[in-house]
Amino acid sequence: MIRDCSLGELMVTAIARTVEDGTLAFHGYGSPLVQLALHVAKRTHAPNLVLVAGATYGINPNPPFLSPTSNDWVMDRGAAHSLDIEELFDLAAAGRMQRMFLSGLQIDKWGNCNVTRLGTDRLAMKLPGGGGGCNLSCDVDQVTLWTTGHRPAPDVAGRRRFRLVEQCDFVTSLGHRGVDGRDRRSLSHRGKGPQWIVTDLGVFDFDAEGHARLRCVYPGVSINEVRDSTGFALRLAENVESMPLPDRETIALIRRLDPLHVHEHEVRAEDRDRRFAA
Amino acid sequence: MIRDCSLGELMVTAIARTVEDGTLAFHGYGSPLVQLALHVAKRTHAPNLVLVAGATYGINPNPPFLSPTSNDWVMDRGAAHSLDIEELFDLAAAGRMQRMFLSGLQIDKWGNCNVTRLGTDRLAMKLPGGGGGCNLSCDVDQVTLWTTGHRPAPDVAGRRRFRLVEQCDFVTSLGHRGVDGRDRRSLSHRGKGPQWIVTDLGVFDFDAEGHARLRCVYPGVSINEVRDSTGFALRLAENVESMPLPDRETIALIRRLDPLHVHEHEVRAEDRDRRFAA
Amino acid sequence: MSNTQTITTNRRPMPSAVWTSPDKRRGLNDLAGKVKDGDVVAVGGGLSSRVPMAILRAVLRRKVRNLTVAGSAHGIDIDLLCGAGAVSCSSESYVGFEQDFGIAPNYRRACESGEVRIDDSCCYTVVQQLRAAVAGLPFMPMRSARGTSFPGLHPEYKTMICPYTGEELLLVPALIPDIAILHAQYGDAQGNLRIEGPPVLDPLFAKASRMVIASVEEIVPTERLVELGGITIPYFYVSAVAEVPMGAHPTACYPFYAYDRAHTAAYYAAARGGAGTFNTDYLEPFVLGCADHASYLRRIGGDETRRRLATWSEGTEAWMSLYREEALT
Amino acid sequence: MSNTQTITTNRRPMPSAVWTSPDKRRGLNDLAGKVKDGDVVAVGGGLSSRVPMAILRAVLRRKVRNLTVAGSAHGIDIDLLCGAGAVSCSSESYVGFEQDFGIAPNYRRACESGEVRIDDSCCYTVVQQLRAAVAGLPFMPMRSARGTSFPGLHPEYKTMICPYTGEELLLVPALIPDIAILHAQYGDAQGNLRIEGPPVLDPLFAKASRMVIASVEEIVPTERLVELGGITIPYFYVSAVAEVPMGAHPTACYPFYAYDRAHTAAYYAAARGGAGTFNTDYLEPFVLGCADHASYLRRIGGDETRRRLATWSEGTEAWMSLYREEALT
Repeated sequence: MIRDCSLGELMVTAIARTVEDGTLAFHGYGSPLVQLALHVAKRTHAPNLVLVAGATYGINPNPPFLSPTSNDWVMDRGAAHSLDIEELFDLAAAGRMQRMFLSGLQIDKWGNCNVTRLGTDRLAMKLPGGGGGCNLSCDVDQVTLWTTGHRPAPDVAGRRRFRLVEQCDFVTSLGHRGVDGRDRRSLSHRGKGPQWIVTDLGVFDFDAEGHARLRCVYPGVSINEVRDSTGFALRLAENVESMPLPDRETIALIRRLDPLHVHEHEVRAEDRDRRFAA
Repeated sequence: MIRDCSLGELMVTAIARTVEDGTLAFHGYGSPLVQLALHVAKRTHAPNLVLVAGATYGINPNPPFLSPTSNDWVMDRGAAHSLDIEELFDLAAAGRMQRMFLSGLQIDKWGNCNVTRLGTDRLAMKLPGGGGGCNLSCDVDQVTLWTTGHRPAPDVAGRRRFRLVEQCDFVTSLGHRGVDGRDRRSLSHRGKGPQWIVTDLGVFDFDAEGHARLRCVYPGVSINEVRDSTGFALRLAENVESMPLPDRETIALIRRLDPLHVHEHEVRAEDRDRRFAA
Repeated sequence: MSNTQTITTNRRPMPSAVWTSPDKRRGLNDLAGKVKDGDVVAVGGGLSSRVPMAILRAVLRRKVRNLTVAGSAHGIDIDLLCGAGAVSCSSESYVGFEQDFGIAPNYRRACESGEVRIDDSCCYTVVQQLRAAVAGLPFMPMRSARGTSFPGLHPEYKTMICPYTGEELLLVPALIPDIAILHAQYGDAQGNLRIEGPPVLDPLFAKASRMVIASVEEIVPTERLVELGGITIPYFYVSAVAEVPMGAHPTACYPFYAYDRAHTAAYYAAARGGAGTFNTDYLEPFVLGCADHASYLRRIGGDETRRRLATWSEGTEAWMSLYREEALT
Repeated sequence: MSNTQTITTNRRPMPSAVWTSPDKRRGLNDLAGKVKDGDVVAVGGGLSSRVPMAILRAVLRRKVRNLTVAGSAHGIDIDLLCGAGAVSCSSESYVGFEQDFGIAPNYRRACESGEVRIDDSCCYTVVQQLRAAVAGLPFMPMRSARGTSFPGLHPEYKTMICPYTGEELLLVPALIPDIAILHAQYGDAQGNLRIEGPPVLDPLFAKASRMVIASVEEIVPTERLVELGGITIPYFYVSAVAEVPMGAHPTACYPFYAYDRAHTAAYYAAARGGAGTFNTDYLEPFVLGCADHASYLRRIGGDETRRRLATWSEGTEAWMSLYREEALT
């Protein structure tokens, strides 16, 4: 009997809700929360979703379990067809990919993400790089951002390094205003830019200026806690709601889809015990 | 016992001799003489030829017989692999296709060909069009031109319309000087332009200026007959030789490859009885 | 955040982004109804193989007009459309019957009378233009064609000096057909298509066009497509599919049937006889006068013709005998 | 015209136009010998699958230096090359171990020390640059990347105003790797390659590079490649091929073996321990200290490891058990 859900399960549900039926959506690699979210969406409210798997580019696969890495034959089992990498990116460039999901070690108030490097003048830390995120952030119609590191943990020096920052050190993927402050509309990109940020504390949307704006919080999370965890001046939606929790069927579905708990790798150790009543 | 060969067989052999081993060559469609020439080359002096079939884009096929049209499964039997149309043309554009074969209802002294339209100001006759010949004439390293209509037959009005002309009415494929007289080198195309013209009377090469020059004649053909059949002022190589005839094995091979005599469709009715001692 | 399952937002409409309906099976006439007067049409297959002739005949029965046809190597398809007066512009690279029969008579007449605007193209130019469409770009650069007469025919081509090499390059604009008309051997209800043999431009047409309609010899379960060797064009590009056996006749659709050379010879004789002869000897009896595809199949000899054209698979001798000169008489 | 069989003429040399030798089988060291100091290298496969690890180990044993690596999504391959000091510039889109282990330790160290120049790219940018090479063009246009920090990192990118739409477009130059290093499941003596599962960038790498070398799990007759479902990369792109079973280990090469997560965990622990630990715990025992691939296979547990990694095909439970946390200890 399912009585509660974990933070990961709550985030999977929140991400899944950003996926619309009858569209084509793509999850990248190294992102089991998003992989699960697409499978949840496809099996609940979006049966006609064209689900393209990251790394394998399988179309509508039915993986028997989630594997710990993305380019594994586990992940395209049941797909009748797979795209080539160039076809996948062409679809986005031609305006046929409706949603993609991006994250960053820094996410700024305009929804820019940085997964390339920390430090501006001097390199403080080399990050893995963005894969195709740069291109897709410009081309894909709608983008959902997500991070499990909104609440900054103190680093070894006791310093809290914000995940949601005023300005990214490097813009790997484009939000609503680019590296020189240019509005993305003036760049004539196809995509409309980030629409949501799903974090470990709540969900943001973006206001007319393209600035992130808190839209809802998870049960037990206060707006002050969000403000205290955010590196830019917090903007609030008119009505900051409480995030509706997933139903038991959805929670059961997630557990069935990820028997190895691969998605827990994405959740910080101290958050793995957070529970929300279902 | 093979005692002689036909004009078609002689031309197939002449075209085959322009094909070098260890290269990639492509025959288009509607050109059984060239199809046969490539198969002859591959089975005699050029075993390492990469033979790409026109229309099917099969690699090194072994057709059981020549079919009357080019995009027929007959033509790619035995090919372990076929290219996509875009890959075929990319190979040429990247400088990896060493030889292609082109023809025209007009071929001018610079090796330009016209298969698009007769008439300059006014349309006198719409021809089928050049397929990919325009692109390939620019990109492919070496081009062999051929025609079975060098000796002009009088038309219904009794007028002789030259096949080898001073200037094409429309340049479908590029020779050594283009439509405005520009040298092809100044256009920075990859290909070096036409190298040979194989006709029903003999074989031309091109001089340093890029002008066609008679290099050899078939047995029984005089230089005067060639001059009389040519619409531009005939230039001659230092030594106009007589075309060496195919050996009996080659003739037998051609007959084996084309049991339906499809290549005879390319030869004018009045030339089908021409015979050369083997 | 609302309680509804899906977060909605102010989306601009994306009519043809992807086609996700789980059942796209339609009748041949429904498919033909998607082709509108004035459309830029990409006809699949090539020369004498896998050409969507049944759809084209259904389109002609609907008296569609002023089509622009764009593609690479064509024959009876474009000649028939021209002969029925449906075409006002041809941007094909080739329209003819190869050395087998020669120049396309209806196409030639329509061009020479001025009814059809001559807008000839070349295969790689078309490939590059379709690639621009597929990648959402306004144009593609290209090396070839400069120096020939094609740029003079196409004021929409532009040139640029390459900022890397200083060379002149040709720019050709994106070609986005209004509709791609395809015929495949196999498809499923969702619209996945499997093409056997040369796909020619069909995959590029499918990706570049605003809409794709396809007839197939057989609609099979998706799993069967996988068993047969895989999907060539995935369903989300395809808006409607119809099961039309012999849908490519008289062109070939292996492994089902070979090229009907005898029928094509009869077509050619009618077309070469002039507009009147073509109308009475071919267009009426085989196209306009056939109520539907079933009538056409009866007219061409029904199961007997079907069996005859399937004999290619019995061996080289049987295959050759379909193409012997004697078979034409 | 001369009497010789072939008409010869003044041809300019085209060293790598096509590779037509009928037998390209070579040893692993011969393949590795094709990689030269300073080469721009395209490494095939992606993340934890079908990465040509055996060739890379053989390259490292030859002490090759100053490589530029260019491509899309990488992990242990680039991290190992960096850890062995073979890389001076990285133009990859991603180098990491996903959520499974995280940041690539050797790559990070080499970048942060300045040993490796950070020249990061993005997947579609790389695709467009390779496409330019494949089509013999100096550049390709692209919409995306403007507004991000990438153009600032790449002075070789240029912009242009589209003559059709007035929009600004980004131009990215052709990427022509000196050598593509691939691992496929199957190949034949002539160099035809068959890749099963996601081909990733391998076909584009093969067409864009000056030279292609490939290891395969099995060299089979050409007909067998056709039976298995067809050729992915035709022989004329490939200069040399070696049969190297387990040649992608510790990445996966299905259907032969799954990803060796336990070996990768040990690798990761050694790499995270710093340059010294990595050298003693991994580089010496598994790469530089192995005389050849056979020694490496013995070092990783020989047939037992091979059998273990092949158990994925026995069913979901067996497959899952390879990836359980318990399997790491």
